[in-house]
Amino acid sequence: MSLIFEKSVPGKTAWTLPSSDVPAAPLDTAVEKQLRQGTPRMPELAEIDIVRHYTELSRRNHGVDSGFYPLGSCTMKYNPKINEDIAEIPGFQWAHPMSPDSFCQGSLRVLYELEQAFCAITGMDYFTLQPAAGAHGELTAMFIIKAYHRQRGDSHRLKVLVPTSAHGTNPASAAMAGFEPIPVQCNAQGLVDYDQLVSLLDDHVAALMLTNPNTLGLFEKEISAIANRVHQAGGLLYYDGANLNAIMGIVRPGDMGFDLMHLNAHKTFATPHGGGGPGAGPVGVKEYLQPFLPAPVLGESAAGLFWDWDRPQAIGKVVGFHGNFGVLLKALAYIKALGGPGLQQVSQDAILNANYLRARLQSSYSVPYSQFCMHEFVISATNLPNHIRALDIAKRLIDFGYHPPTVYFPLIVAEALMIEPTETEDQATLDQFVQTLQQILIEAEQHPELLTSAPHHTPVSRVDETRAARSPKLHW
Amino acid sequence: MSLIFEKSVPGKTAWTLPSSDVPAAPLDTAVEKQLRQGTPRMPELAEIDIVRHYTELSRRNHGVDSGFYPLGSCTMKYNPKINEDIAEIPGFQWAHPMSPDSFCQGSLRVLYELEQAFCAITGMDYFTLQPAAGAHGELTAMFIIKAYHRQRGDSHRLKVLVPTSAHGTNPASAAMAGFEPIPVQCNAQGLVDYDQLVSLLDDHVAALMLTNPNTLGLFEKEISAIANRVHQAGGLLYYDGANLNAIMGIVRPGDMGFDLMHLNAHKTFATPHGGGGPGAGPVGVKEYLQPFLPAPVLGESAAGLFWDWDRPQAIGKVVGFHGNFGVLLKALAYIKALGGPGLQQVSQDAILNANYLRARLQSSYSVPYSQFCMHEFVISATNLPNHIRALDIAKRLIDFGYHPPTVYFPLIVAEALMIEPTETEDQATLDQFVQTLQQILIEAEQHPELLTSAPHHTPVSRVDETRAARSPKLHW
Amino acid sequence: MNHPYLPLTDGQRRAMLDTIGVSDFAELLAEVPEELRLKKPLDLPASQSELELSTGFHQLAEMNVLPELSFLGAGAYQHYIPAVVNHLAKRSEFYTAYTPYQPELSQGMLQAIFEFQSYISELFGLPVANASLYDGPTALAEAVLMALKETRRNQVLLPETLHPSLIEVVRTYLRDSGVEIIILPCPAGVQEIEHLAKSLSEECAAVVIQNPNRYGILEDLSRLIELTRQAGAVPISYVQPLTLGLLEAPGRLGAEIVVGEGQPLGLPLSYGGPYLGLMAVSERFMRRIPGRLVGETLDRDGRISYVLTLQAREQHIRREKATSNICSNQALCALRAAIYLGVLGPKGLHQVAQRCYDNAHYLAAELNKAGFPLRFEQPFFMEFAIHTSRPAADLIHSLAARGIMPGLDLGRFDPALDHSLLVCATEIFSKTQLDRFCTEMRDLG
Amino acid sequence: MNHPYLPLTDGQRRAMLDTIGVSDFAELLAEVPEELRLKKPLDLPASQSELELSTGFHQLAEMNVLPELSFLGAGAYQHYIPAVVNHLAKRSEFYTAYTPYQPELSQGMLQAIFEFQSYISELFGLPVANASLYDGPTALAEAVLMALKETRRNQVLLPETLHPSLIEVVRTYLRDSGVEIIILPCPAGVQEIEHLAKSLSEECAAVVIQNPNRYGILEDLSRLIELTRQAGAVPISYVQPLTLGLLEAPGRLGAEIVVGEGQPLGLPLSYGGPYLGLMAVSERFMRRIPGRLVGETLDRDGRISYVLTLQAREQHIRREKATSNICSNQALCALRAAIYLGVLGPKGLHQVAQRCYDNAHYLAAELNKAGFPLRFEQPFFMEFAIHTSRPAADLIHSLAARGIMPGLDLGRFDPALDHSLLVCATEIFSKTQLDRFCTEMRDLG
Repeated sequence: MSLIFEKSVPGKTAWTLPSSDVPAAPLDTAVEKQLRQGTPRMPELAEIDIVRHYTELSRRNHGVDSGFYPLGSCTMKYNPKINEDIAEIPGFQWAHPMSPDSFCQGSLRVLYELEQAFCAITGMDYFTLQPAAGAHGELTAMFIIKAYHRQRGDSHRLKVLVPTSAHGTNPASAAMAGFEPIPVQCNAQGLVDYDQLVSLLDDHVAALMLTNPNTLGLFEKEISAIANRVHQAGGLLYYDGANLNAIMGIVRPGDMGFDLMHLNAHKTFATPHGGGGPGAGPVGVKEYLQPFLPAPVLGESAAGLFWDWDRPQAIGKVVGFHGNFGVLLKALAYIKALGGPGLQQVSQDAILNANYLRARLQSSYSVPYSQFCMHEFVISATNLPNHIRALDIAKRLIDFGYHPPTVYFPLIVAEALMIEPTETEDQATLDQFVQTLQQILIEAEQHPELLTSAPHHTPVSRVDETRAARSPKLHW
Repeated sequence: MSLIFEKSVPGKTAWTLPSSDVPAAPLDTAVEKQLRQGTPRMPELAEIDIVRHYTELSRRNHGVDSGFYPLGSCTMKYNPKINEDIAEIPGFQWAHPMSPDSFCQGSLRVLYELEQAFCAITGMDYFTLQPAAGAHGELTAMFIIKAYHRQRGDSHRLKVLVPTSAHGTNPASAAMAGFEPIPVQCNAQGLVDYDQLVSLLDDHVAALMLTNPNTLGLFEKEISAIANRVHQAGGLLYYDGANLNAIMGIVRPGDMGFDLMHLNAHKTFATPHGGGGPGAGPVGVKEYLQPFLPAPVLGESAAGLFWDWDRPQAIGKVVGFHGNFGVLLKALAYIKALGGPGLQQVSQDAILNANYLRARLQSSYSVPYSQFCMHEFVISATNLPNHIRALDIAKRLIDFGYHPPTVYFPLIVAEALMIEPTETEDQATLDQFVQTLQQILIEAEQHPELLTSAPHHTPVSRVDETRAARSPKLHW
Repeated sequence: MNHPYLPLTDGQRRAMLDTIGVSDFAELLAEVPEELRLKKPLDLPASQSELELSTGFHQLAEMNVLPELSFLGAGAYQHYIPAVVNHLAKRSEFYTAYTPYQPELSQGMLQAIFEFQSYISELFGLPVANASLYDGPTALAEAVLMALKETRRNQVLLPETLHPSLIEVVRTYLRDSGVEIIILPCPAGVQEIEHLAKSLSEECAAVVIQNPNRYGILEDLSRLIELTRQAGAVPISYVQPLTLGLLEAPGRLGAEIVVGEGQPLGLPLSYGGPYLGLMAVSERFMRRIPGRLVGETLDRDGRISYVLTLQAREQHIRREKATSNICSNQALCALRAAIYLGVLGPKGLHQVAQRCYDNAHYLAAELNKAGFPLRFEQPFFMEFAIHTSRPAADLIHSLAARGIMPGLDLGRFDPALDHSLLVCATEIFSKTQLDRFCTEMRDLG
Repeated sequence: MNHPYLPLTDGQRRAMLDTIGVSDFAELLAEVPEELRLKKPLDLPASQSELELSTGFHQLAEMNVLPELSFLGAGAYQHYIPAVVNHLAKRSEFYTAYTPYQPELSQGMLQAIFEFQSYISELFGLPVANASLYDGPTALAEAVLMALKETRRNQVLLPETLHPSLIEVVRTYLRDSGVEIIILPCPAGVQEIEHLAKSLSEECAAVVIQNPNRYGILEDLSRLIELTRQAGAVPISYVQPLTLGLLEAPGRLGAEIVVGEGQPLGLPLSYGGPYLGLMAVSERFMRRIPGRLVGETLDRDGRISYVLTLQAREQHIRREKATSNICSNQALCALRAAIYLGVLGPKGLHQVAQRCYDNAHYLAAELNKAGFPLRFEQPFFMEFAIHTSRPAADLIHSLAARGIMPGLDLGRFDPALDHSLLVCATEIFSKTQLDRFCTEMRDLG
């Protein structure tokens, strides 16, 4: 469909402003000098044009409300509608981030309650809610780790161990904070190679980054031993909370020996991710790391909650204001809706759904690891007939109304399809999905072109990604 | 797609209620006696199931936001989004209709301002906002006419003249109020046959119902003469406001000699009709009919606005409370957004769009009347090749993303397609529509099966209406 | 003129006039007699920007007094509306559509209405429910008209325990029709069986029973229906649909037409509208029922699909011979009701009804302790009348100053009841809130 | 356990465990060491119903004080948001989607972001805009990192006229990196040309100019950029995007990286987030830019389509060698900004900027008459600092009691400015409102 710019007709307008009785100010010479030359190339449209344009765009997009979205590692669960309404309460929506604290006691209370809830869920002692996304939380954590070692006179600790199965953000965050990421291999069971890990531990190691369950959906059962060895070596244990949805009410990072962690509000706590964001990546730490949290932190006095800026060891601010408040608010509403037993059931159902899918698929597809999975699992689309690849299966799934699973991640499994059903799907949905995947296997045998030419019912057919990158056209 | 009932899984829930510390009341014997036996057959679903069900249903529906909707006589114009937000302001949304007037001054002010605005636009002296829809307004008006003649001792006036081109609601409303509708033919110009009309006037005539422009989109230019003759004969002149969108700021029913009228808020004043309703059908009258308006009417005193119930000649209430307030509120917002010149431009653009489409189509399609039209016009799909009918054209238009025009109305034109573009479409949309209609004509010649088998891209193909009526299945 | 709602530009207008072949717009008005044309601009305030609209209407809304706690019911009820109702009903494919005349393009709305009909049919216990009418009272008026036509009788019995606006609207619809409306006095707050028995004759076309009635009291519905049927009249039942979470479907008790006000099913109070007229009827009224009906059928490929059906009843086909003049209904409100009922499910429906019942009975008992005895010693559901020592109108103003709307001054309908207050307690109240109300009443009463 | 968010029923759970072949759920946790398992329930309040949630959060929201008139800006601005922005961005196909990894299923969001990039590219005057970053300050930090890598220099110059949080976030990102951050003092409220000239050396990788700056003052942007370029450093410009309705695109003045806070483009204040980091860069930074990029391409049938592109920069491909670790961005906020800019169009953008300018200048003149002179005698845009005879903090509390938030106490950043107030006037104010503010200031000041 046409770009909005192509729909422009000079003279149309969708904008109104009250007529003003404020006198027009003569432009200052400074402004005169900087005055924009020419009119910016923006569309001129009436309100109906804009409404139809975006309505049509929306109909060319798939969300959780449109159907099953088992995108592994992204935890595409249902986004409760009440949370959207709560975030639109004017008292929240129009609170200014620079208002004096006494004006914002409601917003501060939301943040305070959320910190408490996150501590309870994770076993951490303190949280900062500033980081705007998961990767941002990782980066914040890396800054904290750096500050911690510096304060101990351990500034030479510049190595961060990262399993090869880790999300790409882990090594990237470590590097961005000035660390050297060191890969740790996985063993045949899909878990961290303990021996290699131990062999890498020395007094240059700042931390180990780990997600547990890992990106294969497998629980790192040696976690206590790992934690001990890392701590003995003077390193810190960092928990990538991307997979927190698997463990609420079951185990806590704080109890597994992790020193700090981030979590993803938009994954585990059901806040909409809106086509790529916003998210929120709060960082939790144990007591001894609390001095390094970004300033300000929330304090409580007789006069109420306040921002405490007197934080000499803080790593500094990581965002302009207080983090993605609107996202955090929804996370708190979600937690309150479920309560403790509800969150535990969330994780249990996520695990049950994943194991059910895994059990039903393992007769048809190759499941590389034999143990029960947690909230997600990986199948490997190798040795399929007619050179069918994971991507073909993914694209063919689209024809049946599904968003495909994550493909080609984690990198350690060939032709990986990473499936995370989440707890917000029921058995009937999973059964239909299994049936579809089985049918696709038959098609792969009998009508492979159905797969290689898929998808068939989408507004566009398979797009040429190479062409896009070869001669980038990035704007109208 | 499945019915929501078919998706039910016992044990699911989408509903929560706070736990209560109010003691459970023992059921009274009277209640015991009336207790429901068995559980009602309603679905048990989780929130996500409901959300996906209605999201999918919505995607199987076409609205103005989805594309051009030139449904003649229904005035499918753009529904401004701000009006939806205004109607959701809690102060409006939670005002109770039985609250004392002093609690509802805001709502009363809205109604008062709207009455004033309607008077200004129509040239009537007073309005009631009670009627819930256009046909309901017609019925209310018929009751008023009846009360008027009764009060004058003219109870024998039981005939109501209705042109054959009129909306079906006109004769139905007259009949429902106990009148005998008498058809008046149209002449070759598509206008009321003046001579026949005059010949029907006698002292049994209660009123003439007329819409002007009429349902052919043609202006009844003899209206002054008609009004004189009807009045001379002791009858009243009733204006069906369905076509008010054609005349705002141009002519006024009150100035054309009409004694009373209704208007359709959801047509002329852009309030959403929501798949068939709600609407609002306010009725305006000249001074001498004011005593008969439904009670209560709005009064103003030093203490503010109030409902005046002391209306001995009133026809009585026509709805439970005060009419479709939420709809009326949006109508007022629309009027305020446009102001007087804006509303005039609305009608001018509606007329311009209709005449433009008419001019561009008349080389391809039969246009039965030669004069310029007002806001809509009728083409006649007669003499098309391969026995193609108006319905086929309508169904084929669906394939191109259009909602078809009204078909087979008015009844006086064979194979009628009644096209009302409204003012909220621009030239480009109209040009594309013309091009499509021209292409369809070529298809009718060359590939008639494309038309007779249309639509092709909808969730269902042409449905069997006869089957539905033969053995009605009206519920799950 | 440029305006956000008017996409035509002056350039387009010019070009279009050229295409039409006229030199200016006025030429298009050739058929409109010059002397009729408006000579001055419409007398309306100037066009407002969206910002002004928003500000202005917020100011108007603030002129309404919204109490913190309201116990006002009397035909319009504040129930909790789950968030999904609005999110889904506000999908623009629904709310910017018209009546689903073209089924292939309207399966969404048609199926939603078919499902709505199924809910109403089930709740009311009758096989044919329509796609909605304007509101409860107009639905009742249509029901009465149907009964009159079907029985060819000429008299209607209306107990005094009907909500006043029900009686008023029926009166309006029947004025001058020659139909006799008999109002049955009910001094005890219910329709007495014996009195109905005495009043029934072979002239009676219909008896209307509102249950719970205007005072929230439960009528002896089964027996009233039975008597009515015995007399060959049509028993019409009028309901608050949420009470049917506990109470038997009137159709299963023998009512032949059941109507009601659907506002409690997910619609805001909105100062009285848009609401939702509910109607279900027995087989014999299927071809008389007013309003739209959605039926199931098949498409050319044999797929189940939905379509407006039995249109031969309707005005656009039958004109003056139609069963009713109704055209617009309240489809969007029906959609909301369907979503609401889907959220409730059978258990939720029962729970809401039970909670209303419990809350109302707790409140009545506490108010009694506080010195406000029941006005009628009759079984009630979620509304009840209490006796007040001060005039109810005074009490309302005193409590309003403390943020509470205590209910309806029954003196508005019946001067003899000017020391009576009709109090409603829905599921939205906690015990704390009910207790607060009682405390304030004790203080001020 | 049944819960609206959990569609599995106990029956399904049982059947699924059977299919898996375990007798109870605990068996699935075989790999989770027993000693690590949580022995007690999570220490959280009980589950709340939707009604309780709604009530509870409304109560929390009421604990915030919302002034009737607020002149607080300082990095977050209250502009009017047209109704369509929310209506469209709230379409669930948009907000319940993830990053558009599967282009065939995501053309809606991809095209919307491509259009967003086009707007930003045009407004900023640079060829490559990304799909958004977290917020303005983090976008600036990323910009600085890019400049450091590209120039392989090791020093950054930051004028004191940058908003404090910009300086703070850049400091956080560069701490311990070995990069030297030099803060340039600006006692006159602007970066003086001569002082920058003196400070620039061959070590400098980037100079950041916020325009209008932290005091709302216009810097001499062209000359500062020119000087920076002459020194071989990267000129980075930081903008409030709505000012670009009047002001020249910084890219056209020579800035090589332009970043800014996109909140003014249709996002509510929301206590500081989610906001919208904007970034556009010159060609040479195209393969260094952090974040997602949407590019145009063709599908197999030759249709124009959109896809995430140049992903080789990104962490999920390049891991530790990525240009940034960014993964999530603020796509939904970018969508809102695109809709907002579409509503404005070129004329609306100019109008908003002009109205902000006019309102601010009228207000400054009136406040001056009322005894509050400008703190800096410099040209400003829509924000300005005034001198107050009482401490600004006191003044704020006095005015707040009358429903007005007069601005930011500049003493919060700089104790020397504790008698200064930073006042912002956007397009939302009428003359009456501005006059009311001046009157109240005169009364209390």
